[in-house]
Parts: sequence; C-alpha cells; structure tokens
Amino acid sequence: MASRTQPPVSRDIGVLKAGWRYASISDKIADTVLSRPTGWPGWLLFLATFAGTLAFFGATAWLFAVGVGIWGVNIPVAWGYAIGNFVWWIGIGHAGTFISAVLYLLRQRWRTSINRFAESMTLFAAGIAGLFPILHLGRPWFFYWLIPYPDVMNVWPQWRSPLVWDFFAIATYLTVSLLFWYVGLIPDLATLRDRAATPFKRYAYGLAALGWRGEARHWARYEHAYLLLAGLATPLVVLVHSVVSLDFAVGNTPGYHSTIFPPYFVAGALFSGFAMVLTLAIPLRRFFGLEDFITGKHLEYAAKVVLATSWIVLYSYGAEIFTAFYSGDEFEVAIVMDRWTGAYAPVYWAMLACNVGVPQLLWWRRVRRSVPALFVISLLVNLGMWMERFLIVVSSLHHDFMPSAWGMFYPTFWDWAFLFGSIAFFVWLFLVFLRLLPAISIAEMRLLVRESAEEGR
Amino acid sequence: MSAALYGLLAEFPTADLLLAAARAARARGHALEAYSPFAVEGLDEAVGFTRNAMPLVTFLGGLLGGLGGYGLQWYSAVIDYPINVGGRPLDSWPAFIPATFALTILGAALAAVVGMLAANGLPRLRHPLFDIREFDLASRNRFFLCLRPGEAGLDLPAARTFLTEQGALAIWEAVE
Amino acid sequence: MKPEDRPFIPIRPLPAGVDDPGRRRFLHLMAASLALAGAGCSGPPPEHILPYVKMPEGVLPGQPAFYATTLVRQGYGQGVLVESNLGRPTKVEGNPLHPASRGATDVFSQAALLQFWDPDRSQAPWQGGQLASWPEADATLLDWGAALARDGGAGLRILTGTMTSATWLDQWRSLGKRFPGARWHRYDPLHDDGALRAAELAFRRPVDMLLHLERARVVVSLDADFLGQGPAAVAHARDFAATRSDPARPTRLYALEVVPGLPGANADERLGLPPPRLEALVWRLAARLGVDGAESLAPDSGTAAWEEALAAALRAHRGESLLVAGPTLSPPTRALVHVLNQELGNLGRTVDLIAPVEFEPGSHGDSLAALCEDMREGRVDTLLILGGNPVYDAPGGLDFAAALAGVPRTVHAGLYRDETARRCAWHLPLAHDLERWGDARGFDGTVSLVQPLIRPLYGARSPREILAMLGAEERESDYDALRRVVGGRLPGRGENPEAAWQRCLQEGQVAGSASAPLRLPAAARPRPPDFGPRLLTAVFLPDAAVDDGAFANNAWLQELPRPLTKLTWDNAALLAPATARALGLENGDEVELSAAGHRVRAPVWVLPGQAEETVGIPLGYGRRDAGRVGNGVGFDGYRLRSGAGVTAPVGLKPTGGRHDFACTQAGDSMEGRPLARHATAAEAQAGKAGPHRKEPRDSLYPAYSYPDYAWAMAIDLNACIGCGACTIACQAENNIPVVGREEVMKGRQMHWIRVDRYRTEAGAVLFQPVPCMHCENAPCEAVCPVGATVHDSEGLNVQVYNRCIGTRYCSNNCPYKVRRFNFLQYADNDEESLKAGRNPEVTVRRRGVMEKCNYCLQRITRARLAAEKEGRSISDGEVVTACEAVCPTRAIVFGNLNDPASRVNRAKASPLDYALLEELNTRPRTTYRIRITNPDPALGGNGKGGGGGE
Amino acid sequence: MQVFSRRAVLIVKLGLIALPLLAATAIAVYRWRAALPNAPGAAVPQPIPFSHKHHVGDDGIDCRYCHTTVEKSRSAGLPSTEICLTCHSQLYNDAPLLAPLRESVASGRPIPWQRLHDLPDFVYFDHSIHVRKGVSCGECHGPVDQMPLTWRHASLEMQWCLACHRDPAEHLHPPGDVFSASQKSPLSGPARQALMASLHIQSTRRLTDCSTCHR
Repeated sequence: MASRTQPPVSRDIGVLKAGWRYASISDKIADTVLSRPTGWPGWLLFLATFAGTLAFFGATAWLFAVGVGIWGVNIPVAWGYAIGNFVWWIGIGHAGTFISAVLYLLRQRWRTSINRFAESMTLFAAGIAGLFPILHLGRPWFFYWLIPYPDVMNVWPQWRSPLVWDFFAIATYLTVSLLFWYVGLIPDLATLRDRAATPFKRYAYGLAALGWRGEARHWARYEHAYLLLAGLATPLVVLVHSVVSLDFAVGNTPGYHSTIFPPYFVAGALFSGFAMVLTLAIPLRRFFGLEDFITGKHLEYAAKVVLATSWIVLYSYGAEIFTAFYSGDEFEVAIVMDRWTGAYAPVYWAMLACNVGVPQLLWWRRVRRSVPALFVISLLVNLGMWMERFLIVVSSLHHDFMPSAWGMFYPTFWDWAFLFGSIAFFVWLFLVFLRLLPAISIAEMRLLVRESAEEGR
Repeated sequence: MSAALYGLLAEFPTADLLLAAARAARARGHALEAYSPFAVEGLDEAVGFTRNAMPLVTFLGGLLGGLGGYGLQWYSAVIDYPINVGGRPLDSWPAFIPATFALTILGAALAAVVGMLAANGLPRLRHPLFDIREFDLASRNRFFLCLRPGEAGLDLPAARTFLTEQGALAIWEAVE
Repeated sequence: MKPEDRPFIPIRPLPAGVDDPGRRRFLHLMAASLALAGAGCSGPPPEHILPYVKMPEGVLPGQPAFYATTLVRQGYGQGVLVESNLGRPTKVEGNPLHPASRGATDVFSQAALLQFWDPDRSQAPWQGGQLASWPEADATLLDWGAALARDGGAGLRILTGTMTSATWLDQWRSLGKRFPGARWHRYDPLHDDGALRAAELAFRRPVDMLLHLERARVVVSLDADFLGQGPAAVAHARDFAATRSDPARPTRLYALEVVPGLPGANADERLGLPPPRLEALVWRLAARLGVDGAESLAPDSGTAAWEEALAAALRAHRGESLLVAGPTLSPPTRALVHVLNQELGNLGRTVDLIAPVEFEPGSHGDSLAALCEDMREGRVDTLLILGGNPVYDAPGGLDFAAALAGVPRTVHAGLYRDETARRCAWHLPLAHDLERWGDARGFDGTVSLVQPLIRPLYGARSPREILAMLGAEERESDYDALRRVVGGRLPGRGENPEAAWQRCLQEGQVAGSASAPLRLPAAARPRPPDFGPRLLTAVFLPDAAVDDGAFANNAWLQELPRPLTKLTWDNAALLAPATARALGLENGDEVELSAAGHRVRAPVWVLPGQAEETVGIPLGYGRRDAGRVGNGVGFDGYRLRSGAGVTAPVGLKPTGGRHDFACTQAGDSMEGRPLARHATAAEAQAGKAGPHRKEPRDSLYPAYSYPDYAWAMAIDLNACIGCGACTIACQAENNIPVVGREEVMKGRQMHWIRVDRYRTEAGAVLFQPVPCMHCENAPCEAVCPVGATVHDSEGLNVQVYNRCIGTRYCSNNCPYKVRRFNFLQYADNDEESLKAGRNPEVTVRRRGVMEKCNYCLQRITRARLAAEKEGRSISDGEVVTACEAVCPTRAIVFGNLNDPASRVNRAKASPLDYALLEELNTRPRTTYRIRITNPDPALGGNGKGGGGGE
Repeated sequence: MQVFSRRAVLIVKLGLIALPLLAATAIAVYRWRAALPNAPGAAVPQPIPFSHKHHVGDDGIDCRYCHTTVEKSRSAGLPSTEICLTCHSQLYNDAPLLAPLRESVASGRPIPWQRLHDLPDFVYFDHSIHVRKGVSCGECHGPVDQMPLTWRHASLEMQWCLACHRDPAEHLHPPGDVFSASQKSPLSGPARQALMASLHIQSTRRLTDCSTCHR
C-alpha cells in the first residue's frame, strides 16, 4: 500500500500492469535506448531496410536524371503510383496525431503508452508522403515555386490550386506534428541526459533537452502549451486529409469529382493509420518486452477503431456508387461500371475484401485478442488501403470523358522500386528512432504509475 | 567559497511530501522552486505560480498567421499580379481559405511552443542545481524543493531544520 | 534490329543497324545534368554575336520570307510556299495559285521539310562501300560517257520515276543525239498502269481524267481513293467539301471499296466488296443503264439492291453524276466506266479527259520488266537510276537485285543511301526539291517551277546535273535550262518575257499552262473480262503515311496515326472482321503471307468495313536501308508482288506469333456520348438536326471581358475527311517532337491536334479533329499550382513552358485530354540539322513541361505586331493557324469573335454549331459543326448501305 | 550533473549565430552564379574597343545607321563589316585597333562581338514594336552616348520588364526622341497621357499577359 512517504507502486489497470515504480519504469524505458544491445535480428532488419533506403534514393537519382518517363504514367493517366503512394503515406501519417491529440483531449489513458511511437510513425510517414509530390514533378528542382516569396519574376503561387493548399496543409501538419512530438520528448530527453553513461550521449541529449529541469512553473506552462498544441493539432488532422482529398474532389474527372471525398479520406486515413499502429506495436512490444505497457487492451482498442472506421469507409464506397447512379451522370456511372467490370476490376474487388471484408472478423473478441490475427489483419488493411489509393488515382483517369483518349496504366519496375523503397525507408527511420529515443513517454508513464496506485487507495 | 548562494535544495521521496513541504515553505514566506519528474497537480499554486500567458500568446500567433496568410494571398492575386485563371474571380476567397486556415494553426502552434520555452527561460544548458549530482534524480524518481534567498535572504540553519521536519532525505547548498 | 529498340529521331547519327539504348540513357543523363544546370548551378554561358560581313539583300533577320516553289512526288508537282528564316526553310504552306494545292497541302508536302533536314540523308558520293568524292565521280562518269559514246550508248539505260519535267525531256532529247542507243525506263511502284490500259481500250489512246467533283451531285467511287491518293487528292478534297457545304443542294457519295479508304469513310453510302464481285457489279450496273455486253452475268443477291439504287441515282443525275474507278478494277471494267461516264453525259461536265501529263506514258510494270530482261541478257552495261529505289520496291517476282548484279556499271542517285544505292557501283546524293532548280507539271498539266531556298546542304546535285556528268551536252546550269526551256515558251501575254518570267517565279507556276480537255470520239465497248475465282486476294496499296516507302525515314509521318486504323510506326495485313473470324485471327496475331514465291510474316489488323476474302497490304515498310527511323518498321509487301498489278492471290497461314501495335486510339465507339455529332440531310431539312448550342448557364462568377480580340475556332465535321494534314502541319509549325514507337505504345504521343475516329453502330466512320478548346472557364488553369497555364486578355488559354513544373494536374483536369507532356527529353537538342529546321518563333520544350495547342500564338503575335505598327487592328483572315492553312477541305476556321463579320462568327452562327462536352460549362472557344450525311432511302437510308462490307 | 561547461555553452551559442549567416551566404552565392554573364554596369572587352561615346556622343551618328533593322524586325541588327567600312575604308583605315575589321574583310569571317544582352530562349522580345511605341533606346540600353566601352544597363530580369509593362507612361517618349541619345527632360503628367493615347499603348492587362513575351 502506497503512503505519503513511500514511492507508489502501480496496480494492474489494464493499460498498465502491476508492480512498477517511478524508478523502475524510468529505467526500463530509458535503458531500451541507452544500454540495451541491438542484437542480431535488429541488425539484420536494420541493414536490410538500410539497403532498401539506399535503393530508394538511388531510384530518386535516376528519376531526376531521366525524368518521370521512367514510370508508367502517360496521357490520360498522368498521375500514377507516386500520387497513390503520397495519399497512402499521408493517410498512415494520421493515426499518430489523432491518438496523441484527440485521445489526449478525451483523456483516454490508453493513449499514454502508445502516443510516442505513434507520433514518430506519423512524422516519418508524413515526411515520406511529402517527398512523393516533389518526386512526381516533371521538373522537381523547381518545387520551391509553390512557396510564396518575392522573386525576380514577380510571380506568385496560384492559390486556387489544391496542390498549393496541399503544400501549406502538409507543411503545417509536419511542423505542428514535429513540435508536438518534440515538446512531448523534452522531459524524457532530460531523463536520458541524466542517465546517459557517456559524455557524448550526455551532450547530445543535453542539447536536445534544452536544459529541462522539471521546475513546477515550467511544468505548468508546459502542460498548458501541450494542451493547446493538442487542441490545434486536432483540426489539423481533419484538414490535411480533407485537403488531400480536394486534390481529387476539386477536379472534374469522373471518379474524382465527389463531395464525399473529405470525410471519406479522413476516415480512410484513420483506418490505415490505426492498422499501421497495430503493425508496428505488435512486434515492438514483443522485441522490447514492453507487454506491461502496451497491453492486450491497447491492441483491442486499436482493433475496435479499425473496425469502426472500416464501416465509415464502406459507407463512403456506397455513397460514391449511390451518387453516381442517383445523379444518373453518364460519366460517373461509366466509371463505377468500369471499376466493377473494367480492366482494374480485380484490384477493386481485392480492395473491398481487404478494407471491408477482413475487418469484420474484429467483431469477435477472440480475434481482437489474438495478437497474430490482429497483425495479419492490420497488414491486409494496409494493402487494401494502398489499392484504394491506386484505384482512385488511376482507374478514374483511364476512362474519363473522351473515349478516344482512353488509355491504360501499366506500372514499370521503377514504380515498384519507389513503393517498396519508401516502405524500407520508413521502417529504417522507425528503427533508428527506437534506438535513439524512448518509444514510450517516460514522464507520462510515471504519472500513470501514480494514478494507478492512487486508484488503489 | 566566495560564490553566492543559489538556494537550499532538499530531496523528497514522493510528490505528496514535496507538495506539503512547498505549501509550508510558502506559508513561511520563502521564495522557492520545486522540481519533479512529472507534472504534479497543484504544485504550481504551491510555489505561487498563478497567471499563465500561454493561451493569449497562442491566440495572437494564430491571429497573425491567419490574417497574414489571407493578406498575402489577396495581395498577390488581386493587387500585385492580377491574372485571369480559368475565368475565376481575382479574389477567389473560398479558394484562399485552406491555406489561410493552415497558416492560422501554424502561427498558433509556433507561438505556443516558442512562447512556452521563452517564458520558461529555456534553452538554458547550465544551471547551478546541475552541480549537485543527486539532482539528476529529479528526472527519474525524486522530488526536490529549493528555497531561494529572497531579498530577505535565507536563514540557513532555520531552513535546514524546517526542511528536515518536512521529511527531506537530504539537503544541499547550491551556489551560483 | 528489333523495332522497339529503334532510337527515335532525337538521337544523333549511329551507323545504321546499330541499336543503342544505353546511348539514350546517356543522353537522358546529359539532359538531366543540363536541366539541373539550368536550375541554378550556373547561369547562361557567355555568347558571341556574329553579324554579317556583307548583308544580303532581302534578308531581314527575325522576319520570315516566303518563296513559291514546287514539291515533286511521283513525278507530279504540288505548288507550295516555303517559309524561310534567315535562309533556312522552316515551314511548307500551300500555294493558293497552284491547282494541285489551292492554298492547302497533303501530309507529304508538310513532311518534305523534315525530309529535307533529315540527318540520315545521303551526304556524299559512295563508290561500292567506300566514301568517295564528287571529282572522282565526275571523272568516272565522264570515262563511262566516253566509252558509251563509241557505240552510241547502246548499253546505256536510264531508270527514272514518272517524269513530267520539261527540262528533263529537253535534256533527254539532247542526250539522244550523243547516245542514240540509250533507253529510258520508268518505274513508280504505284503507277496506275491500269488507267492507261483502260484508256487504250476505250479511246485507243492514253488519257488522264480530270474530276470536277464540285459539279457532281452523285459520285460513285469504285474503289478509287480520289481523296487520299494521287497528285490531285488535295484539289479533289477541296471540291468534294464544296459540294457538301450547301445544304440546299444535297449531294451523295456512293463508295464501293475493297480496302476502306477516305472515300468510304466520307461516303453517304458505302459497301465493301472483293474485286470480283465489285467488277461484276459494275457490269450489271452497266446493263441496267442500257450499256450492252453485260447481260449474261448471273445476278448477285448481295448487291442487287445497290445496283438498283445506283442505276436509279445515276439515271436521275445525267450530266451531274460521276463514276471513278480505282486500280483494283481490271482495265476492261475501267474502260466500261469511261463508257458509262460518256453514256451518262458526264464527259466534259463532271469529268474531263486530257492528254497524259506524264511524258511518254506507258506501263511502268512493262518498262521495268523489259529493263530486267535486258539486264539479264547482258544488254545493259551502264545503268543510271535517278531517284527511285527499285531494289526495294520492284515487284518481288522480278528479282531486280539479281538482275542488277549482272550490270558492270551502275549509278544510283537518291536522297538516301538506300537499298539500291548499296547495290550500285556508285551512289550520288540527289538534291532535294528545296535545294534545286527544276520544273514539274501538276496533275492538270500546269507547269510548276521548282526553285531552291538554300544551297544544297551536302553538295548534292539535281538529276539534271547528274545526267550531265556523262558529258553528253555542253554544261548548262539548271536555272539557265529552266529559263530557256520553260521561260522560252511562256503563254504570250504581249508583255515583256522577263517580266512574265519573274511573275512565274513569284507564282511558282506558269499560269494558264494546264492541259486543255480532249474532244474524243465515242468510247469503244470493252469485252467483259474473266472476273477470276473467289480466292483470298492481296490488295497492295500505298500507305497513308509513308506512301510507297519514299517517306519511310520520316518520323513525323511514321508517327502520324493512319486515318482509319490509328496505327503508328507500323503497317499490318488488313483483314475484314468476318475473314478474321473465319481464320480465328485478331489484332496483333502474326500470319505468314505467301505469293510470288516469297513468304512474309505480317501482323494482322482487323479493319471493319473491309471486303471479305481480301488482305489489305500497305506498301512502303520493311525497309532495310531507309535510315534510323525507317529501318525494320513493318513488313515489306513488295516482295509479295509478282508484277506491277495491285491485286494478287495470296496464301495466308497463322504463325501463332504476336505483335504489339502502337495505336493511338483503342476503341471505335463514342460510348453513346454526343461527341462527334451527326445527322442526316433529311433531319437537317426538317430542322431536327439542331440547334445544338445551349445558352450558357449563368454563373456565380462575374464574366471576364475580352475587349480587343477574342480568338476562336470553328471546325466543320462535315468537311473534315480525316486526312491528318492538320496534325503534321501543327507538328511542323510548333516544333512538336517525335517520341518514337515505344513511347506511343505507352500513350505519350505529342500531337497538339489529333483526329479522333469513331464508328457509329451503323458502321459509318466519323472524324473529329481535337485541338485545345481554349475554354473560357478552363478547368486546367484553376488547378495549376504555379500559374503556368492561364488566360490572356484575348481569351487564349496559354501554356507558359518556362513556368511549368510538370505536376500534370492540368492534364488530369482537361476533359478533352488535349494536353501533352514531355515525359522524357523528347526534343532533340543535339542534331544540328534538325535544330536548323525548327520554327524560331516557338520555344523548344524541355523535359518535364506540359504543352498543348495555343492557337498558333506566334502567328497571332506576328499579325498583332504588324497591325500595331501600322496603327490598325487585325483584320479577319490575317491570322491563319497552321491547321487551318493546311486543311484541304477548309474544315477549320479561325478568327476574332469580336468581329461580327468574321468567318468564325459566321460559322458559329449556324444552328448546327455545338460545343464539345458543353454540359461541363467549360465554355470552349473551339466549337464544331455537326456532320450531315445523306444516305440513300433506297438502301435503307441508315448510312450503312446494303452489305456494309461485312 | 553539469553537462555543459561555460565554454561548451559559448560554442553552442556561436553555432546558433553562424547558421543563419551560412544560409545567407549560400543564397547570395546562388544568385551570383545564376546571374547573366557580363553584369550590368561592367564594361566588356570587345575584339574592337568600339566606343559608342565616340560614335554616338561625339560624331552624333544615329542608332539606325548601324542597327539597321531596329524599326523593322525583332532584332535590332548588328552592323555588318560593310557598314563599318562605309567610314573606315577612309578614316583610321590603317589604325591597329581596327585590325580585326580588316581581317574580317580579308577573310570574309564576321567579327565575334561579345553579347551583352542575352534573353532566355523562351522570351520573345521585339525591338521594332518597342521603338514604334515610343520606348527610346536609352530606356533599356542606358546612356550609350557616354559609354567608351559598352556595358549592359538593365538587369533584364522579368521584374525589370514588368516594371515598364505595368506602368509604361514614364518610359515613353515622343517618336522624335526615340532615337536621340541626349537625355530627355521628363514629360509632364498630362503630356504623358496624351502620348499614351497617341501611341495607342495597349492596356496593362494586355501588356502583362504571359503570352505577350512567352510562347
């Protein structure tokens, strides 16, 4: 039993197992970064993904040298994998901020132990997503013309273009997510600084910690700022994917031009985002032995969110079809028919299976509590969401208004190289993060220890 | 040692003890600082911290970002280089909203973070308390109270006894 | 080498036959590094200015000049005006005064420019496999001439194509003085020998037919492609379109075809028939029209309705009907057609007969056969081949190459070091029409002058100069000869000859030199021929893009979608759907064709409307030594020819192989969307065909005003015959790059104006040229993040290449998909000659930028500056876009909407005028006038005709 | 414990100051590298040290005497060797400075002048319309009559072009003054407006259309 003079010991409250104290929990998490050896599986994965990362940048060099013609894009399908990947990644980059901001505002305690790595996931995914629109340019070295600055040409960005909105939305999203993530890190960086064994680490973490001391007034302002950031990040979560969806919805292309897109994209984003959280959390807790902090409860909650969002996504699919036939617009109808029976129909049905069919398994508690099942499902959902992005981008374009201009998109080797390269890059970044920074917020876990103990009083 | 006294630092095992000690010290009229490994509820009032400027700063930042953002778009599209783009009006305000919105949030967020750091006097890499080795535990599991010599100065023996009564595990003199 | 590995034009010379994808990569890398350099690693390098030492007269740097000259194809001249910038020919325009042009040109005259600048052109004499020099060549031929002179040139043979040049004839005659024994042979692979035979049968003398389509109300085309082929095609198209422009005077074109061509595509009633049935139909028709000699034929239930309808229509329009027969018909049947035209009183009205324009007309097939005979018999010791490429295009049955091998002294003069050049002792580069003096006659006999715009690029010589190398007559410059021969006998107008001559040079022709119509006795009744058994018949036809193969190395033409198949960079064995079904074949299946003792592998293309039991074989492909562009494209149909005939029985056997085509339009159907709209004349009369324009819906936005000019275009689908001249003219005017076969297969062709081809459910073909619509509410503009495509104050939707960063968003948002993107570095910035041929008024686009039709902005600007300097406003017709200028049928009209009297306003005033995809409210400046067909009620009136051909 | 010594802190601070400076220099260097050759105001050595000061200022030769096509064509035209000879076959015909001229006459090869005004290929500038519309030579080429060696007067940046296209009035001159080298007294407001009207200057909207210069 905890007393005023004895440091508290945690009890099992589902999202945190029993028997942890301030010290032990601090050391446990901090030492996964500071002293825990990587081990050969870690190294293997690291090197593999690093090779993939190099391949990604090699492909980029080739792209800049030769031009976007190395991809399968053409007229009419002028956008291909690059934009599909962009939307996919930006979607994945949503769960993080949603978890840390929205769940924080809602005072969801299960947020505490997953927000840190979810935010990191967000940063990396959004960062990679941000690369693709630039890679996809015909003249990428002029991407900065989207930035308003007084140039010698006296010309400005064209503000009516959703791509400009994109630019601002994503830049803001990245910045705010980064700030949010970093502010959350400061106390933990101080912990690492004070526990680091070597001067170099002390310097590195010390610089990053900005000399944080945990003074009461600092904590007060800190908490306030953090709350405000959460409040600001919340509308941003909605904004970003809404704007991304406007890239399509603002266009007049049948299959793009639909008002359902913003909510549809946001839901899809959370859907894929939480799937990715599962994909990462499951091996993470396993390899670092963090089952006490990332418990079955966490996985189950995430699974429930996936299940819920899968229904919103299903609704959006339905809405698209309904509006097509209800409006009777021959072009919209033609696109829907093409999705069902056309050249890309197999992708469409596979997508439905992954995004709508598979998640229904989560109705069963046994499935929700089976870690392997959750892992497989999360992977399938990610696959399905990628196929959805592909369909939105490609299948809409290849059958638009003028049958004389219809065409097909066939991915080339380079299209695949960029997709898998970006995935490798993402995993690599995540591994680096795991080795350098605490995957779970130490300060907040201490607080959780205290709360769980006091509940026992 | 000629260096000026920074304060008298006491270590406590739990947040509750620190809280109590802080309140008592405040009652005795001490200028004080409290250090904890996580945000302890009520500790800020206990050390006499009341008005918090974060919301105002953030609001101003957002206002600046928003107005600046729309202003920039309007100026460049209507005043500086008016161009007929697809027959749309020069001031296509609905199309200017997304960027404006994003910039509002960006301004607010930057203001919040920068404001918070500035108000906290961070970054500050050196601090007298860091000279005390055990202070490292302030970021792990220990709670510290630091009595500062106010303009009145600090009666060291009295303060020591007071802190010990409050259940301090150890006491140090921190110097500038 | 494999066609997919063939480098496209933008790659500098390689030894022919060397395939080098690696090199292209290298170029791309170079392009990229340059691009990055341009991106700011360093500014432009310092340049020099090199002024003239002696300023030539009449050259105004920065301002183009136009010269009238003539482009000669297969012997016949088409008058053209050629734009010259600082002495470089950069664009071909039609010559309004010339009967074969009337201001327009065909695709070949447009592409002649690229042919002129083609880096693969022969650039020096060759002896055997060795580079040689002109002095050596001069010496050799002089010796040969001396040797020949001893026996009066008994062993001397000269092979040319069709000749209509007076200076040539003059030279040939004087040559005869020294070499009385010399023989002159003529061979053009697609020369219409049958027409002459028919004339012999009917009139006992050769004649040429002059069609006056504008006077005819009923035209019956018996597999005669008078719109697509032959030296008169442009004039025919103009006249044909004229007949359709007047709704009050409905006309009707009946087309009976073997292999679908432009007449069928533009017919009011069409029927596909294999040659035997087609011929029989003509004879039965003759019988119905009371021409004896044909009664004995058994009736053909499949065509009876047609015979009746045709007979009725022809009877009803005596004197204003016209029958034209094509080369697939046998000479007796074509003679019968002469008879019919005479019987129907069409002679002298809708058709004139004139003395043949060709000198010494005769069967080219026989002429070449005779030459081969002589060569085999060793009666030839010296052979001069002036132009032409018999080793490639002689009928496979003749085996010309083998015969040639037996001739000791052979000289080939040509634009390219082609198949023949490589088998002759000597090859001499022949001067292009743009770099020589000379003359030729138009299809109607008009004497046309060839005048050079530039010194020969590679020191090449004209045919006349080369023949003169034999040292026959005293040297006389081409110009002097022309002045003497042509200038000597100008139709006297009582003015001083020098002035008359100067005017001829300015006009590019001798006005009034057209042949006069012949007065001929009644035509003799021919005997009906044996129509032959119904076998699988090969029909050899010139290709719509490479003609007889002479243009095989012309990338513009190779990449020009063929009007009916929309194929590029290929020919195919064309089959009727039914025939293909019967043989279990579909597009891309490979078959082995066998005839004349040769076997040729060819991919199949199924062509709706083609006659059953026939294989259409476009000639001019399968070149081995055409150049980097033409080598190995398609299959060589000439090898299947036994003689000069255009039909022959052929064996066909599937090989199981497959072939991928580079086709620019997959489907035929409009998917029920009102894109290329059409109605029947009856509906139009009843006012059911329009109005098509809906009032623009009111908008949330205030409309922009376009105070000074508002440019717009109107395209008349009723006039467009789908020839594709606009596509090529645009390509030439706007420096549009060629992308090559594999890029077209990826869907990356760059044409700014494409001609869509649809087929109605009834099988009728509709053509629709699609340039940029210049929408007032342009969807492309609103989505460009950098404002690289915006509106200017005259309503042009302009594309600012230097601002474009290549998001391709605009293309996605363009409902008409008229935008083109430089996915790779397509423009060739290495080939000097290609650079020299570009239009200096138009930016050469770099990799990564979007481009599209801009209504020939450079031409608008030229007109505006001229007007501004004179303080007036641009008048109607002052700005003529490249596509408008070249169009043989005047289907395209461009002008200023703010000028109430402008032609474009008149065109748009029609109730038949409509906007494409109007419901999107893009408010296009380019609009269309619907196609009006006039089907024959007697044939069901559905515009498809009885059999429809399949 | 105290991680950072005073020195360490100082170094960190210096580093923070250095960063923006570095960025600024980088941008400056980029601008310099990307600029046109032959910076404005810098006289450029030519094969013949031709002096506009002498020919225009002292001798008062009209611009059009040498730049013959300036009123007719896009390019103003650089004098052919012949034109130089109209005088220099008599005057200074054996001056060593004119050796390249004589060499050009002899060889028939042009004199390789250094280009001062080099617009990008996607910019279509037309001399004739500008002089016709009252833009005097000096507006762009500066006081050539005071240039012993010619230098580029204008930056030729797009913003420089736009400055005039957006507000032509103060850059226009009566037709008579267009080719006169001497400095003209600025016109009064009303006179400007009258001039604008008489020259039919197009609307600013037209003059600032992308298609006016780019195609």
